[in-house]
Amino acid sequence: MPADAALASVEPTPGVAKPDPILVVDDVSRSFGGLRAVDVTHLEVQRGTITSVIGPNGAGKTTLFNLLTGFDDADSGRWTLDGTALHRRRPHNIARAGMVRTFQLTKALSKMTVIDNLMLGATDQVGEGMISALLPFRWGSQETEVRERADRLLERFRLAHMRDEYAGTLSGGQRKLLEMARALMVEPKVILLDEPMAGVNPALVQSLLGHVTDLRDEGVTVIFIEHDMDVVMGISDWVVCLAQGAVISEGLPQAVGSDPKVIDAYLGGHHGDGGDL
Amino acid sequence: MPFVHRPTRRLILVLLAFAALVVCAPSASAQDDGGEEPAAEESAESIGGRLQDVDREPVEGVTLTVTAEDGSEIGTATSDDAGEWRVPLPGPGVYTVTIDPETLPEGVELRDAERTSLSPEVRAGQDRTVLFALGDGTDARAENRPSRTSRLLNLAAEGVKFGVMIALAALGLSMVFGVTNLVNFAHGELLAFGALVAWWLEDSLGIPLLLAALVAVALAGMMGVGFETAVFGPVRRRKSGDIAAMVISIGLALVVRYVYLILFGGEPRSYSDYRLQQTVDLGPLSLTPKSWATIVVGLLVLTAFGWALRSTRIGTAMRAVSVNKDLAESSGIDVRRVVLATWLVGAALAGLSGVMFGLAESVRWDMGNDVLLLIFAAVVLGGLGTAYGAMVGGLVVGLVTQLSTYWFAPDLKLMFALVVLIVILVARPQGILGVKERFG
Amino acid sequence: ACGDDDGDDEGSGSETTEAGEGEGEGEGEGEEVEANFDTESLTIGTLLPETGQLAFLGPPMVEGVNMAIRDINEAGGVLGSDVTLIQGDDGTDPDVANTTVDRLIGTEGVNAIVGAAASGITRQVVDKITGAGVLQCSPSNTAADLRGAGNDGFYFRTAPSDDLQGPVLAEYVIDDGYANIAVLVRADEYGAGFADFLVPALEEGGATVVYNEQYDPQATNFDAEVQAIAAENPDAVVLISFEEGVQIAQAMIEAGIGPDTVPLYIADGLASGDLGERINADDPSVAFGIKGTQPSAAPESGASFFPDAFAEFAPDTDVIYSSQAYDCAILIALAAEAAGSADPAEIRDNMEAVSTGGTKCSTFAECMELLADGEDIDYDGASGPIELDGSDPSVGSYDLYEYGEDGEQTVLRQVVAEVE
Amino acid sequence: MSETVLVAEDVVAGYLPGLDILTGCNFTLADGELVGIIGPNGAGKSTLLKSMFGLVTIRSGHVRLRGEEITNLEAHALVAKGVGYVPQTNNVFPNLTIRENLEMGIYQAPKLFDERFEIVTGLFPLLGERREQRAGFLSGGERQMLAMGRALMMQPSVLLLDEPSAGLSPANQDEVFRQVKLINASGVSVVMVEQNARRCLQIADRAYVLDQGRNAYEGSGDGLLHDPKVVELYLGTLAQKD
Amino acid sequence: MDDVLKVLADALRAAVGVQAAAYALAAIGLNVHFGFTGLINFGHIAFMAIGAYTTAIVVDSGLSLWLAVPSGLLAAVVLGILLGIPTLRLRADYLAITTIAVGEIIRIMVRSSALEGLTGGVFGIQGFADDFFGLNPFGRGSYGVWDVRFNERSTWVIVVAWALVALCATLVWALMRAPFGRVLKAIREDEDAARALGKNVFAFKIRSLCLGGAIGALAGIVLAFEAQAVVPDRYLPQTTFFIWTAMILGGTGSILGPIAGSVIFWFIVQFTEGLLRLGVSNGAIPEWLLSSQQVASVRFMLVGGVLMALMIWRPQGIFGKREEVLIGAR
Ligand SMILES: Nc1ncnc2c1ncn2[C@@H]1O[C@H](COP(=O)(O)OP(=O)(O)OP(=O)(O)O)[C@@H](O)[C@H]1O
Ligand SMILES: Nc1ncnc2c1ncn2[C@@H]1O[C@H](COP(=O)(O)OP(=O)(O)OP(=O)(O)O)[C@@H](O)[C@H]1O
Ligand SMILES: [Mg+2]
Ligand SMILES: [Mg+2]
Repeated sequence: MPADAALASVEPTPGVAKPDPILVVDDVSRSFGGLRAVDVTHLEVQRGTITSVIGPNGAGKTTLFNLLTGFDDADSGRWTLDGTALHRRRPHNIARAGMVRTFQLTKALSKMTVIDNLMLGATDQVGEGMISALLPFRWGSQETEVRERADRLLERFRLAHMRDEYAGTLSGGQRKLLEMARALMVEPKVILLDEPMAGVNPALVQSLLGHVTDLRDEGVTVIFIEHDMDVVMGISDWVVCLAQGAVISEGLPQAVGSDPKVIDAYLGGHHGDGGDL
Repeated sequence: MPFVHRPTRRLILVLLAFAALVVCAPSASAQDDGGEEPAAEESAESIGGRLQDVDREPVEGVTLTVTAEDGSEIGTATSDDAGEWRVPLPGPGVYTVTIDPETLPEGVELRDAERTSLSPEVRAGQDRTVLFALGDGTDARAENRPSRTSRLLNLAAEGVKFGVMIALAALGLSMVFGVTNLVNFAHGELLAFGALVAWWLEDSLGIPLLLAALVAVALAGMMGVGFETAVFGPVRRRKSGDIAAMVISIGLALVVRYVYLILFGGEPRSYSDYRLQQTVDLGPLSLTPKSWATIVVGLLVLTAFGWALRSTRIGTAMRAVSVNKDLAESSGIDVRRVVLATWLVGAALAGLSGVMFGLAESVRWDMGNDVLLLIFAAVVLGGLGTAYGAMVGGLVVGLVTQLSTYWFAPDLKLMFALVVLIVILVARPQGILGVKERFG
Repeated sequence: ACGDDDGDDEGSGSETTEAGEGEGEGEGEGEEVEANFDTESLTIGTLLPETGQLAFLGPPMVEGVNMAIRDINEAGGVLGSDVTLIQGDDGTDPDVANTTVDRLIGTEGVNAIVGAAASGITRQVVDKITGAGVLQCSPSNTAADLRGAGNDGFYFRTAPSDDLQGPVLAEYVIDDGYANIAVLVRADEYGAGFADFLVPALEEGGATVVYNEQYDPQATNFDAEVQAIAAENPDAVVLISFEEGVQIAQAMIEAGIGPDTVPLYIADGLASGDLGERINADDPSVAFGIKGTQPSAAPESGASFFPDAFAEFAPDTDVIYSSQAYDCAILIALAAEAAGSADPAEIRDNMEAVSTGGTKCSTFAECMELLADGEDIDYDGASGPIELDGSDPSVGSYDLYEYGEDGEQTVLRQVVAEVE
Repeated sequence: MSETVLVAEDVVAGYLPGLDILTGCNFTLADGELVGIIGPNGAGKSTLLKSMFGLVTIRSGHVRLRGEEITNLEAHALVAKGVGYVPQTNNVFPNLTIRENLEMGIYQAPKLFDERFEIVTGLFPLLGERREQRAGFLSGGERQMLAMGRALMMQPSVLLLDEPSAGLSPANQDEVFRQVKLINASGVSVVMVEQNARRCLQIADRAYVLDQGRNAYEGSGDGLLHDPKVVELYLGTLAQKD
Repeated sequence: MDDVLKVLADALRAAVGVQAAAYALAAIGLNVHFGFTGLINFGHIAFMAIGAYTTAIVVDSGLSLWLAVPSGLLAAVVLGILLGIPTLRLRADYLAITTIAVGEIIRIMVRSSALEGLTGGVFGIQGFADDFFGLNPFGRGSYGVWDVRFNERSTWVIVVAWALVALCATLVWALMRAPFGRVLKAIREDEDAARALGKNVFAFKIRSLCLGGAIGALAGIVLAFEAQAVVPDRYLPQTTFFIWTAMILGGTGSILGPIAGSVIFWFIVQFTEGLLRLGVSNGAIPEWLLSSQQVASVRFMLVGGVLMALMIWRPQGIFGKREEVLIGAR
């Protein structure tokens, strides 16, 4: 995968400035009791790239996502999306500002059909207003459009055969797919994926990755947490490694993968696929 | 409002004599009819009264003047040796009676110095009585009035008692909810069951209350087990859902409650043991022995169960079952047995609470339904699924209900408990002892 | 404030009649269409609390009506045939009461309904019943502002309203010479309505009301109220309650302000003649010092046979409002007989006539004989002389009683209060 | 690999009435064997484990444990017979502390708790450090460790694992696979459902490929790993570079 | 046989009567809360109370009916907002208890002597519906089919009530099939997911609370008009439970469910009583087994029993989907 040329020249040091950052995070911290779960001094995410976030279990990756998307309140810190300050904003505002996330523990809307799950994601739906909901002619055509878009996504995520089933009947992996497809319905500028590939069948992972790179090529900035180093190495333009809440290393995939700090904290002795047990 | 008050017999005098006899028996002396103005015979209406000092001794020789509405004087009277006076009236209407404070004997004063005249309406044929309250210049009412602090303390003690009873039931409810996810609207009926059975055992079999209570608590526990085996267990196995189970509990509550009504009737009853006890003072607190016992036993039971739920293996298993039955099964926990044990204990606690309510209040067929909301409030206040939470919640509910009456009208006391519930939940959405779950 | 209500209601009551003017002409044909009830024979329905909060009030009233029906039918019935009784539950719940009314009026075709027990329930159904042209007679609605309730004068009651009893009780207290009075009433129509007349009467008579509170009828615990009363050191306490009064009295005794130290005055809602036993079954003498008023159970003029007969008819049943219920049924039957028709409108027109002016009679059989002779009768009933004036008895006859040292209740005298 | 421990024959099972998820699955596990199950998402892998473990009702077919019929036996009874199970999701008690979670892991033999606790916290030091913390606060990976720890507590003779490595960091994944291998080496028969199919096949003696509720392929771990059809359909080519 | 038919007619009358219509309305409102948005509202009676009281107060102060009813609805909306702001952050089961509490607080407040000037305290307000009955187009007579007949007064209320039911059901149907309804359902399933997708969950919940509350208020107003009275103690929590029962009997989250549920509920209430009374009066049920005074109690037992049986046999209700229940139950 070709790394974004703009990043090639960026120095691989934690907190380094990017040529065209879309997301800029400053001094974000969050503690639980005595545990400092997140403590990020400075982090920039380059527009239109795939940035992977890796780090040992409990490093604070999910918590960082929670903070950035407003689902948890930071003890301190600021962050901006395209120059718009997003700290202290409610989650739905952040989503509307163009930053959408998925959940590590999936949140399928069980008693809604798969297609409805997806259609929900579309933003600026006229028919969501209470008055205009009563006037079908105002939202009818938009609804058709949304449905078509949803169907295309279902097709891509191999969920088309489950289109009219209750989302509650999906298997664990299928829920991951649903979760990601639904977030894409929002048509976000930045999408935060929390371990979207965990538990997904490897054959499918490949096609999903294709989808993720397509997204990037369409101009969406993708940030995702992933533990599968094959995936990380395969598609990331940039990798950030978190440990104990702080960024310990960032850089091009190869550079981070061979950073001794990362190997020590995260990869352990069996780096890569050498499962020779 | 217009009405006429016509004593059909001269019984009033007998009554007055009787009243005097009742209130100050030693000073009772045969009264004769002399007290009544002869004019009363002829004229249909009269106005009169009897003057008494603080010791309810007659006050003699006080002058009273009766004037009509237009200010014209109708007549005057002086109280006789029985303290009585009466003035015949020309007809019905509003008259003003004025007492002459000057004529009051030494050491006797009007309790309310301002209130020297009264203007009652006298209707056709009525012998109206009015009352001038006399005192000795001291505020008699203030004398042995309890101090603010002692009242507050006593209210607090009553609050603790009430709270303990609520908490016992709440703990049971919370346990059953925790383990089965059932919002059990029939929990109040378990409470009533304890009270009613204890009453029945005591009343018709003559079993002493303490023993009856033990049996009743045990039977209430069995009833809980019955609920589970006959109703909620099968429902859960059919995977009917929590909401359906809740509605079923509403139905069950109806059935059981009306069985009580048929079997026990609608009137409230009380236990005959420990009825009408004298209060026992402990420092500034004065409570009846049964109240003390309720508080002590209740707190002991609560702490014991709170501890057991936190620290014993079965307690942990109950909490485990409460969040994830499948995983509990997978851990080797016999979920059915845990559920049964929970019902047994939860219902027994409700039964105990019921007996205590019966002791402190009364035994009624619908008593459980009456306190159910407070029990729910306590459970939620403390934080669902926390054993000590139910206890704290119960105490808060109890204290607030009782203490609020110190400042506010008593008919609003339940409201205050509920207002506090909302206020606390707004500040702490997970309840007082509840834990906020992590997100994501 | 209650006085105001009074006025308003009378206002709207008359409006109703105005609004119903259009029906005026139609009334004749209306009777043809309203064929639900039979005008040839009398069917009486009950709408009494067999379930719900006031379930304990139900049995005495139901039995009262039962006994009346027995007496009526033993004496040959009305209009030549037996009176039919259809029972119904008011559930102390407006929705239950409403469906019961639908059933009674719609299917059973009753000509008259005895009930409801609580004033609040009556308010919820009186329009429906009277609007359908069916007669309603409540044995126990004491709310003063129900006077003339409903449409077209179809509503009656045999219980005298609180504006009569309140002042009677107040004067009882004042006659006894108690100056500082604590008043605790049930916060519902009964208690609050009573207090609205009791408290002004107490003050007018020279007493000071040192404590005047209402308790929530849903509350089960009265410790706080009792403590507050004790803190006021009153000379006497007035307690207007239903059954829960027993528990309040117990709480007072335990708090050291039992009736033997601070006289306790009660009213009809708690009166039962065996209060001592209910407070303490082992020692009824605890009731010593309790005094109070109640509508006369054995009025001097009237059906003095009733208490004994009722005790025999329905042993182990409370007596509260039983005589009023009895009278409701008897009055309806007599009015139907006098009218010569079971048409509720005609019964309505004769209710006053059979209860006032004319030859006095106090049993159904006796009255029937007089009617047969074409005489104008004046039924003096089991609950008093019942001189109906509009919807209400114009006089209330009250027993003033007290409990002696042996815990026995003695009636000291009767007081008749009249509506002007 | 002599005696068969666990056998499932033509198992038909499902959640909703009228809709079978497993449409006739067969499965055998021999004594001391490590068997992998792989397959696409929604194939019914978890359902198969659950039905063998008595958590999903079997509509037809049989499950036998050492020859004994255990079809639709309640799970806790199976635990008593030495079967252990780690679910794929919801595999810790969030309202219990870590220590209590582990305590529940060995519910039927409380006496052994202290001893096993030492062993498990030795493997996952984090669990020991934060023993009094509520499991609900743990991160996804931390929970997975705890779930694995719970399974190790009971030291069963047959262990059913549903995606034990999901969400773990590479280092921890290695640890899990190493542990599974060790457990298996100590004589425990293990069934492992994995999406990390390569790693799974590498350590498995035998493996099943499940698709749409029935067996699609079956063979030795190595065999399947190199079967081009299996690779294309189920393993993907992403990680094949090495 | 005739007797049984009479009982049947009775039950049918109850099933189409004002109570049934009002419960249907209330249940439709509750269904918006619970069935579609997942808000466990146990204080629905508060909306009925506030609607009825406001309407009564406005009419009683001499203003027009056409002003009064909208103000009743407006009051419900205001209550929805006031109730929502502090409580909508709560967990579902906490919300349940808080809403009962709010219902009780409202009831205790309107009956308190402090507010007697406004609400009539324990006495309530009477005789305010003359204008409403003045609009009655039905001439004197009885209307209906077979033995299920009503007089013109009841007919008028019933017609109005069922028209409102139809109107509200249509309104809810139109809203729920639109994207608006989709968001509500999403909130019911998982509000965080909705939030993450940019939906202002709080605003939607408030809207749901207000909409359902206003429909509930309409039910309260209908009942108040019917009775020509508002009395505080008719607004006890018990009624909310019966409305829940009706809703769940019919099936939550469906449009027709609440209506069918309330019809069935009232049918059962009346039919059981009718049969029992019939049995007792014609001797089919011997006196020693059941006295006539116990009939009402036994009726409630039967209602409870039938409720349980229905819920056990068909937990999803008449119009609900069994799958949805099963998915929820895992
Ligand atoms: N609400 C909370 N209370 C206490 N501790 C918490 C809470 N939320 C998170 N933590 C702790 O903060 C740390 C960071 O958690 P986080 O979920 O962000 O990790 P992560 O990097 O996403 O790990 P994983 O890769 O395992 O998902 C963990 O140690 C976790 O136990
Ligand atoms: N609780 C449930 N209720 C209804 N249907 C379910 C339930 N759980 C699973 N299913 C259905 O069963 C099918 C198989 O699910 P299962 O969880 O067994 O798949 P899996 O092979 O484990 O997939 P994954 O690898 O994604 O975990 C799914 O497609 C789903 O439709
Ligand atoms: Mg995480
Ligand atoms: Mg699975």
